[in-house]
Amino acid sequence: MRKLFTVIILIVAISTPFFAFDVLPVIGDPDSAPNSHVSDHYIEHAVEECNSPNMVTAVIVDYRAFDTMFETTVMFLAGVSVVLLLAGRPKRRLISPSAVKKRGRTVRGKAVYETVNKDVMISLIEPLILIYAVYVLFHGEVSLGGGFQAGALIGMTYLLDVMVGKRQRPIFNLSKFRSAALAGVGPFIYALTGLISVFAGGMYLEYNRLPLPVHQAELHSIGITAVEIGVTIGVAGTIITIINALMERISFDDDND
Amino acid sequence: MMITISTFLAEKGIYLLTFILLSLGVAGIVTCNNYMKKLICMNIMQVAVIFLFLCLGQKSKGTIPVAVEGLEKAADYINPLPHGLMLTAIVVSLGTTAVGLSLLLRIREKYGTIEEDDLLMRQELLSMEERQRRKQELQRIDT
Amino acid sequence: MDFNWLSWLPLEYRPLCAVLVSMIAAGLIYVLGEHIHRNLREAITLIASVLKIVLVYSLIPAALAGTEVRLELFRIVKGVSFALSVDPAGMVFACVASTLWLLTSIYSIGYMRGHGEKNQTGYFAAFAMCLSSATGLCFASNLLTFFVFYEILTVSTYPLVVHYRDDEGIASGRKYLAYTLISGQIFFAAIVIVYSVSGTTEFTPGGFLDAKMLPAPWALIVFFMMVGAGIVKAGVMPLHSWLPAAMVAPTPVSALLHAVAVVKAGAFCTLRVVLYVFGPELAKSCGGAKALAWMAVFTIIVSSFIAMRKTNLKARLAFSTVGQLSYIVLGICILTPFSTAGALYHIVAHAFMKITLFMVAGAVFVTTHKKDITEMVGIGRRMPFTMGAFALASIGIAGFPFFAGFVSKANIIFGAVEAGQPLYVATLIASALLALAYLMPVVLVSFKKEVENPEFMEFGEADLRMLLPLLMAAILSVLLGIWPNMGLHLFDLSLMAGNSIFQPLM
Amino acid sequence: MIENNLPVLIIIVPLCAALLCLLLTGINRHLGRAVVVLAVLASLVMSVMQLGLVIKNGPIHYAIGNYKVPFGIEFVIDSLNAVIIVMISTIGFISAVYADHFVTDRRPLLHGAYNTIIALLITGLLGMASTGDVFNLYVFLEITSLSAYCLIALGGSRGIVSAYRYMLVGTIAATFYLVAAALLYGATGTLNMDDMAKILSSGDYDTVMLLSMCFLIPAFGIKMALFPFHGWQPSAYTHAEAGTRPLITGVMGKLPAYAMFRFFYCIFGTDFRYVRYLMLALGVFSVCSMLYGSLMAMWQNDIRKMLAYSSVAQIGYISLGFAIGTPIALAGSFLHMIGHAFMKGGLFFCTGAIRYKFGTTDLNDFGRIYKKMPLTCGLLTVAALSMIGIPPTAGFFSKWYLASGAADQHYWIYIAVLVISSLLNAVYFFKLIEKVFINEDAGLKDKWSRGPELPLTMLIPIVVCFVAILGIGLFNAKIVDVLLLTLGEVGL
Repeated sequence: MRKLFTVIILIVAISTPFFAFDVLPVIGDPDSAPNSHVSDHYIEHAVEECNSPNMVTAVIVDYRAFDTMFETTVMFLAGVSVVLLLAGRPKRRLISPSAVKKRGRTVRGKAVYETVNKDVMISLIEPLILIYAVYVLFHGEVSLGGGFQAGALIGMTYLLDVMVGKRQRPIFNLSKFRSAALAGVGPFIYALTGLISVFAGGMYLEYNRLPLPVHQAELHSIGITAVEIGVTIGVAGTIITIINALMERISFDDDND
Repeated sequence: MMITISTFLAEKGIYLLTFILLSLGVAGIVTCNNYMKKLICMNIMQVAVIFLFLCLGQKSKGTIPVAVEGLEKAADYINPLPHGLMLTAIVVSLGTTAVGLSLLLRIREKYGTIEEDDLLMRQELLSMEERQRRKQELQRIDT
Repeated sequence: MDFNWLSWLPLEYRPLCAVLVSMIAAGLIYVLGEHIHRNLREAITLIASVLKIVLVYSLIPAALAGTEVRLELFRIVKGVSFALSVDPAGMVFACVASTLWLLTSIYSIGYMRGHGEKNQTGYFAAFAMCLSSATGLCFASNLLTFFVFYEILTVSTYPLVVHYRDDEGIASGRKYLAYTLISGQIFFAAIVIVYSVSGTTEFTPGGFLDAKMLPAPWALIVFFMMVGAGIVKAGVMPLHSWLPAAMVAPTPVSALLHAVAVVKAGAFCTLRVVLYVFGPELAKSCGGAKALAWMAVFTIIVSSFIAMRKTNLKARLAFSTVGQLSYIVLGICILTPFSTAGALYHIVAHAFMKITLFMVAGAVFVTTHKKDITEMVGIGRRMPFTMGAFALASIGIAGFPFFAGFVSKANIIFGAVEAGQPLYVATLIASALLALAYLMPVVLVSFKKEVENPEFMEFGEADLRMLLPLLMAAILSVLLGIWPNMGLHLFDLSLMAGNSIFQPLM
Repeated sequence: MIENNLPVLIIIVPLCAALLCLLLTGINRHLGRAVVVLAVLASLVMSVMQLGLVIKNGPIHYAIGNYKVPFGIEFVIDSLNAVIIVMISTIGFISAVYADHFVTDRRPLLHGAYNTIIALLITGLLGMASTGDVFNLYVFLEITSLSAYCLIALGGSRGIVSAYRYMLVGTIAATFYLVAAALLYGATGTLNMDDMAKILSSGDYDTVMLLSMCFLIPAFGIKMALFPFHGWQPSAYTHAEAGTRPLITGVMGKLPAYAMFRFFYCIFGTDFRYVRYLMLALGVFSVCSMLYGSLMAMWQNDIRKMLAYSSVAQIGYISLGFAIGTPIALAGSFLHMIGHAFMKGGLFFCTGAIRYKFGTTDLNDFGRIYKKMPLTCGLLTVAALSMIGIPPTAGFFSKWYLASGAADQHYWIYIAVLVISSLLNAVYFFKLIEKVFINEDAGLKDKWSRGPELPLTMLIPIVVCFVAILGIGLFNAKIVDVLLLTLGEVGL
């Protein structure tokens, strides 16, 4: 039954492109439909309309900013879901260190990550990553980069921190609850940026209408930056939340099965 | 004939690959017995769609869509829209995978297995036990 | 009768009020029933039934005068209004239903208390709901409004059928639902088709469909899809078997089913479909009327024979109902003004006579706990009034002159003669004799001199709350025979309905 | 200001509540939930205002960021989705009120997260209903699905497995949707629905429409649990978390159906070459769905499973309307969408209430439960009758429109299937009514102290559903008028 199903799927799927021969555009054709209708507008007007040389950034946080807001929300949702799903205590009890000693095996013992030099990590590499994250965040509209990457970097910093330091007490000291709340605040900043322009009499997420005393072109930059900050906080919070939720459950003794 | 095939491969061959990737993913989800493998196949499937979208945005002689002095024509940059869209799709697939993995963790904890047939058998056993217990309870109430 | 004092309520709102009054009563009884004293609860029923009678009777002058009373409340679906209107045919049924509700309520109070029944609240609520929908049926002026009330009637009768909540009750409840819901859904499909081909659902005397809208085979199919709902409820064979099964319910429920609302609703539905939707011409040309008439003839004869073989009094009466209802169907299908008037009047006549019979059966059961005819030897000596009423009603059912049954049957026979159908005439006369054959033995047995069963000596006459209604019903059935137009002009109304249908043809 | 931005505010307000819910729960245990409930109430009020505006002034086009139409994301609110948004926010509000009783773990983190996910589910549903952009629809679809996976997984150990299976199948659906979107984007170069419809009708795009149709039918079929794609649904609906089950079962299946309508009737239009095949395929699926769902429901002993299978059948009614395609039949489907949301939601509210009070969902335990819970059983009866299609409840009228649409197009077989399916419905719903009112008392023990029937917050949803079922039934002509404002132009 299943094999038959697979064969059918494969046949259908492989034959689809032959049927779609006329339908799909030639690869790399500059005049094909997806490359001409809407995208030309984005390429030609992104700089003047959004004040952002990076067109992808212009698309995701300005033209289609609404999508990205919900994308961040999806991140948040995933974090909350993981927390909610992994809330219960693990059933299996951890093997106690004394038992380990007795059996003479390194079941839990000193993991590789605990051998890393803490001082180098904490005082040198982590600040470096954080600085880089901030750079990526604020440079997103000009060149490659953006909120997601920055958030991911901050999350990675936390991961390093957790791995290097003692598991129970990381330096950031963000509990599951706090990080999850933080992950919610990020998209909220994003939503709020949109709401401010509504209160100022514009449409939702209309950066032109932000009530700030700066030049029109600057407003888009400010709007994009505000939104990117929201994304960063959201992503970082989510990653930290997931790490926290997982750390509670991981027992590092999975090698026995 | 050869020319048609080579033209086809040159112009649209990439779509064939993405569709094969897609169908491998779907087939894997349907046929694999192991839930983890199913999850991996799910990711393969999503990646296939991402490729498909990115193929649509490709332009020969186009550069990355970051505005540079001197290049102002639309033909000079590749299409930024699919990239923007796929960023969203990637994040969504990431979220789905996160939820899937945590579900898997719970399944593993509860049933001790992530093989589908094994799991279904255990579920059956559980519900049979439940029914048995219920019957006994009812009998106790009757007597 | 003078209803001037009611003039503050506009004429067109009265049908709606008549429907609502018992619906509100049903709601009140269901919600408050368990929390208030039972006398208070029964008072709600009685007050509602009196109000309903007043409202319905007050519409008679308008119906007689032929003034149009019509209320369009809102659109029930796009293109069709929820419309209530008063016409002679509906008026006849409404008068019967509302009058008998009062009698049955008084009787059921006596019966239910005398018998110590459980779940009386649900019983009275469902009863009121049934009557509400039956009144709605009478006044509904288009098919869809009609169908709404028809289905409410189906559903609200269900709790009455399963009243005892034992296995037998559940089984007969299921049977009842199976028959009525299936036929109802088919009715629904037919309504959709009719609406689709004709664009209207408004009842018109003489019908609104013609052969152009429904070509030959379709006309017959749709005819039977629609009439099916009516004849299932009216218990025309071979679709009758839910009716005897529903006998497990308490006797007042049987009385309601058989005499007041449900089977009459079926007969009324047949009337509406044949004469107000299809019209005499299409019904005749598509062959549906003839087929239906022969089904009715078959039912009349066979049910009488079955009735003779039943020894359980209620079962015998049930089969008698099956037969008598087919008179109405036959009268409708003869398709002449007189037979139609006769059929309509038979709704009245049969209602009063059959309710008497059932009330007697119930009264006997409550007083003596006897169900079987063979056990009733000599009971008439102890309960002379009760069994006297039974005798009167039996003679009426058989169609003796000066009884209500005579008026209606004579009209149907006139119609059959007029239509040149001697076989129908023969059937009607034969069935009258058969009716005597299965009902008179009960009377004779009960008045036998020697009392076989010594325990009868302890019983007296039935409880007054049961005796009064049944005597009234018996007396009314005699009076209506002598004076068909008594008070309510029911016979005139029936004639008017018959004439209005056949007017366009003449 | 509010009036001009209604379409987006309806979505943003519950979103903000969801995002802040965890933070507020940290401040005060009840604050988070209160904010979520108030936000959903606010969007209910706004959606009613929006419906009024749409009826008065015609469709609202709301361009987010004030970009010209094909470049930015646009919300299009016409009379169809205005009505559906009102439906979603009503059910969302009552289930947000209701759900709190089923939270077992009241640690602030979990309690807050639970409310967050409910609010996000409502947000996603509202977004799916209002968006006019193909890709935006995907994002909302995923938000809805992700929160649904989570809520289903909260329903105990079986819930986890069903959530996992749903997740796999649901992701296939989402991916197929994306493939279809890619095909359409590749052919038209735009993502805006109106723009896409304009381009598709301007030239010869029949092949691409056929191809994307092949992907869209399974995609939406899976998400709405139409017959051959329904595999995930019964266990997922059965084991979903009790408090939000009404929302999941009542509303979640409807939105993919709505999206399907958007694609097939608003984007593809009715004059493309393969529309007959599309309608035939949909018709076959829906007929199978109606019969199979009802037949399976008859054999179930667990009320939740019975209702889940009955959902398969009822979704068939909705897609049957799409398969018929006249404005009247489409209005019937939409009426059924709205009505069924309240019926199924109401039935699950009752089931949840019974489980809350007595801890059972086995039909055999329901004997004469009406004495203990008269109001709940009143709704149970009305909703069951509505499912069967007894007038004057909502279910009858949607069936009427479907059937009269079918009669206009001479699809007699569809009328026959409608009749058969409602009779099969009658079998199992009268079984339920029989259990509730007639069968022997099973001697259930009340888990809570003897008091009123239910807490007030659980009675509100029950009363609202009761009123809604009868109200939609009695005033269906008004609703259909509103629906026909839009449907009159897109149907056959």
